[in-house]
Amino acid sequence: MKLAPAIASLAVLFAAPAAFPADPIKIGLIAEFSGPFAAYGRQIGTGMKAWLKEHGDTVAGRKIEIIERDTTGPSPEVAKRLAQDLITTDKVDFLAGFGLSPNALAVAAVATQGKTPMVIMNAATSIITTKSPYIVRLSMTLPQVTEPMALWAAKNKIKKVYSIVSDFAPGIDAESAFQKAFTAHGGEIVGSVRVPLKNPDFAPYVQRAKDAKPEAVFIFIPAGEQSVGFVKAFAERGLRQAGIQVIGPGDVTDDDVLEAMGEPTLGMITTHHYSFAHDSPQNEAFRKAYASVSGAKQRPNFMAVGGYDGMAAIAAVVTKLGGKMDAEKAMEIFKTYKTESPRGPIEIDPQTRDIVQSVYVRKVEKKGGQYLNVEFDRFPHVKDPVKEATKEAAK
Amino acid sequence: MLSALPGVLFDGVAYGSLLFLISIGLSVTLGLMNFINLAHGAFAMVGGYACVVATLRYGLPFGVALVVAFAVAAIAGGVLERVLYRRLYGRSPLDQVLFTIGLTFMSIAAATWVFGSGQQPVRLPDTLLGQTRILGVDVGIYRLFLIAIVFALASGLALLVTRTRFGARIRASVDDARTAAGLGIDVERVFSVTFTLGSGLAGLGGALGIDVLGLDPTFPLKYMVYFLLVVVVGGAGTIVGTLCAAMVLGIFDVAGKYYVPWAGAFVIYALMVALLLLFPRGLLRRIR
Amino acid sequence: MTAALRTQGLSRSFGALKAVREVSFTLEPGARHALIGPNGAGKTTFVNLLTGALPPSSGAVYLGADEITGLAQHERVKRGMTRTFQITTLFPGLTVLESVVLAIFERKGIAASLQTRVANRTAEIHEAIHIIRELRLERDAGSVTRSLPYGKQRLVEIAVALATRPRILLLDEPAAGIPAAESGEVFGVIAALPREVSVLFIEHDMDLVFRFAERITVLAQGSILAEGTPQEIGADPRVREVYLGDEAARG
Amino acid sequence: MSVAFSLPDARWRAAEIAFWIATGLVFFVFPSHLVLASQVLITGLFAVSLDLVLGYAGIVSLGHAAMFGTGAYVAGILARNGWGEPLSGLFAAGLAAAAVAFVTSFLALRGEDLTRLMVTLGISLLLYEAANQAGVWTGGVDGLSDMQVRDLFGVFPFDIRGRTAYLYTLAVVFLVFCAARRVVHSPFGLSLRGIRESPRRMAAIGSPVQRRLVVVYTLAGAMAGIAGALLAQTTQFVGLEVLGFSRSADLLIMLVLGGAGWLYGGLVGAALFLVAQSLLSRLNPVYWEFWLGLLIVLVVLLARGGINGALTRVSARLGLARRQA
Repeated sequence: MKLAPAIASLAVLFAAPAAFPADPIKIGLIAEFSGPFAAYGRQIGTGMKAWLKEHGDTVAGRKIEIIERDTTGPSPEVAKRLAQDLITTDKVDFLAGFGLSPNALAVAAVATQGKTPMVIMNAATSIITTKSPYIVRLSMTLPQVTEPMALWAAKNKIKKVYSIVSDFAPGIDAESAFQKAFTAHGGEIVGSVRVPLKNPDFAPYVQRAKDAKPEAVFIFIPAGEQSVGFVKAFAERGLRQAGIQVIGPGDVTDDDVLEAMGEPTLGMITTHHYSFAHDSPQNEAFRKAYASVSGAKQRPNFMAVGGYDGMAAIAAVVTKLGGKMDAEKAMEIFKTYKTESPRGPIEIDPQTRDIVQSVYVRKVEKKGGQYLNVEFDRFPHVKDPVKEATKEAAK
Repeated sequence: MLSALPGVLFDGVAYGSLLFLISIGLSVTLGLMNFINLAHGAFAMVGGYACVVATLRYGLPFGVALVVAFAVAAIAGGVLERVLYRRLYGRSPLDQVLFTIGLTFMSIAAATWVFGSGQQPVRLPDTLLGQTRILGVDVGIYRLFLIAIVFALASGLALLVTRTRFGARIRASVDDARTAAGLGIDVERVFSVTFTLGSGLAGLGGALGIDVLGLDPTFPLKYMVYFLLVVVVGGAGTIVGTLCAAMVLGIFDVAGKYYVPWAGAFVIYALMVALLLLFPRGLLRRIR
Repeated sequence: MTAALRTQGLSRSFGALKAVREVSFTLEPGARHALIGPNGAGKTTFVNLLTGALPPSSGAVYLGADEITGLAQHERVKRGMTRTFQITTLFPGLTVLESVVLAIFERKGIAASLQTRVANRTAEIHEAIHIIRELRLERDAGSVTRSLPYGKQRLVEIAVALATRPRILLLDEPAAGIPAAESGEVFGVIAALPREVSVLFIEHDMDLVFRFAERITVLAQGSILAEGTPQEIGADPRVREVYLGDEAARG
Repeated sequence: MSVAFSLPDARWRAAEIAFWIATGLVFFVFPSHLVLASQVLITGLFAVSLDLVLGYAGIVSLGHAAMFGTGAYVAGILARNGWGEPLSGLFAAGLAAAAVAFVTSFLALRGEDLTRLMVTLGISLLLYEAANQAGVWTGGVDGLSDMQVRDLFGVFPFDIRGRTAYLYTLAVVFLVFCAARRVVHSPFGLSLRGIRESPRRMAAIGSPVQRRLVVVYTLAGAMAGIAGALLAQTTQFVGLEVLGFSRSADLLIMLVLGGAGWLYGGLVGAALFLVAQSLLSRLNPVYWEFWLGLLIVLVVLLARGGINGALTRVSARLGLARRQA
């Protein structure tokens, strides 16, 4: 059973170490293709392919080859093993993907050891980019999209907020990012609760929130059955009828799940960096390319755009390098990367290698039979507030 | 806080009903047939998808879709029993576990292939949406509906097992297959029918549960712990025991989440361990 | 001389059912004592009370001069009381030799040892082989117990019991399920045991009881109906009525 | 002594020696798959520890990850807080896991099979939640990174190809395996098999059954902890999943796949499961679970008594070891 890879690896040993121009640029895509987070891998992978579909798969004379590897879910040891194999055996030029933070964090050290640029296409924990000088993030950080929510709420006369977050590290990040900014601008948190990660019934928590009589409920929970459960409970408990607004980062109205949740999501206000409904020629082209690659009626969401933009950034780097790979130079180019993405203008902060982008305020509306996150306000040029705070403290 | 108690109790009973619905099929196959069917969740998922397809693609009413869900899961169960499960009745429990886990893996990949990895939309009829006021307590109509179904189902099943000739045949076949066969009972058929019934119930539970639990291909693994928890705490094979366990776990879980939210995640597991230590053979031992 | 084993007013109820009531019983050293009685007389419950498998509702058990009522089962075995079961209770997946060696290890208190290896314990292995030879099981020593015919399994049962080197041996229907021809053989082995071992056995087959027992206790409805030598019991009209009459009617 | 009187002796058989030489040869033959090979060995050791509990003593457990995760976190937390020496880290992890096993054994060993299954599962899920809550120590869901594992013996750094990690893992796994082998061949091991076959009879020949079970559960816990620590040190990362349900469930699958009650079953099962998973997910990253499921189903259906049966027949021919069902 092990013979084939053994022969392959022997072949690799005898192959010339440096790349001929005709050799492909290899990107090792490490993402969640099976298990409960399978949607992550699918979105990211399809997003990358959408870019290739739109722009062709040859960059600076070299073909782009994506090698897909499945982490099987949140499984750091598998992610790390895949990264090691991709670097030592497949000799990839880039690592990419990473839907979940632990998988990205476990691989960080490998990127450093193997001197391989690592492009984060979703994982949103702030600290990730600090773990290796070879990491660049093209997605977002959770505080980055959460803080604007607090600013918007404070500005729009929402005074009393009840906070519901999932009881895990990202949830706690979102909770503290929101509370800090919201109270700093005169808002009041009338109550907060952390919900277990595996929680089939939201009714008691939503009831608690309702009993506290806030003007709005701030919510952060991972997209998927958790947000489905929350939205059902929200509708059933009649919070909308009681005049309670739902606000939060865009995960709860994730474009991928929005249709499945349907009517009860109408009117929810969220802040996020990408909406399927974003109105721009770039997004139009992206949606078209995505549809032609995926074939299904599944919508691209923020992870897909992360994959797309990550691929675009890699292509831009390869082009500037003239097809001759060099990790150090590649990182320097990444740091000055700036473009107009389907989500709007984005650039990389050269100091932190993290993304700087517009964060939009959106409201769920029904248009042409579709539920959409319609953008109506925006915060331009938002950096990761956690790293900004660290920089401030260092001064 | 105390004023919320009636509402919390109602939610607890409703959540317990949900737990009962998704577990009862397993209780039937595990308790009555002594077969460890970890692929139970796969049958529930089949029911869930059948319901979604029936309502959204064919526009059938929800009530009809529930019947379809039961039927499709039952047929799937019946066929698999014929072709595969039957060969494993005499095997060790570990073989049964391994086999049914293998089936679960296959069902997850197959569901991903057919339906994609995303969440499926569920549309309840308008009459089941929203809340109504009963005795001064706001209660969800769908929850009320679930509770009603559960009590109908539980009493129906209890009667079937304890009062009917078919029930007597099941019990005889389980206790001693050889003697039962000697008495002229077609044991093979009894097991087939029981397994089909258990699968159908799983499908029904899946269809009724997806409104709260959501539906995606990992459903069978994601909720496996919950099925097992309810069935084992209740004592395998007692309909009433499963009902009691579901209610106790449901009420305590909801009350815990409402009154001591910081301990939310611990309540149900700690309760399970405590109940199992107090009642190692389940809340109610098997009905004889 | 103190009794090998004695009970004082021993009782046990299961709910409303009084399975054993107020039994005061004495097993003399070196006895070959039979416990008989109709079905449901409480014989097996009584043995379970003796071994500590069940706690009594009231009353006391004495081993020699010591009260052992509250002692755990394995403690009683350490003090020299071993039993066999009515339904064969063996180690189906172990070989005969392993089963006997295991019992010897337990007796010698080295069964918890991680220091040595089983295969190196020649003294214990030799002792086990000795016991196995005594029971004429030497040809089956390497066989997995599960694969043996039922009669042989009953002998293994006794071999395992003997390996604990009991001073008191409690045998619950040692010949149950064995063809009549072989059951005599089983009892022959029991009778040939050294006199240091006091034997109490439950048995249904009256031929065997009267052939091998030197003393008989009759249990009926949980209490002692009669006790005496085989001749006395055979002549007792009450015994005939409740038990032998029953037997005669059946025969 | 005649053949009939032979007992399973503890001498190393040729096939066993060949097995371990083969694991050593992996280093030279598959130099690019050493990370996978290390993880197979670690998982294999974890499965061997479950085998002591399940295969030998007959205690089913769906919560063995509790000890594995404890070991992983202890090694991880030590290495993050400046105690990066790997060997002492392993030792500490083994001790901590043994302590957890000892304490929880009083809950886990009561009741019947299904009860035990759920109680052990409940304990591991409670620990999982506790680790999630204790984010300051464990990093919660984001995992524990920043482990500073020092060079082995102060000389060999853990390299990206996993060479040091493999040899280190192989050595530790081999030594712990030898210890497990010793347990199995000791009078204690025989008494465990007695308990598996009939706890009632064991009590009747004077064995303190419960105490024996506590001992083996604790021993196995220490082994699981060492396996967890190995994973933490070679990955230099600890995720919350070390305590997860699927960690325990997959382990049970591997052990049953490889054959319980036979020590090598854990190693063989882990190798089969993980290599199949790795190959299949390479071929088809999205739907590989189907083929893995099919493999498992076929093994149960075709090899009478699971692959256990097949392995027993093969191993009997090879004289690798003897196994009773």
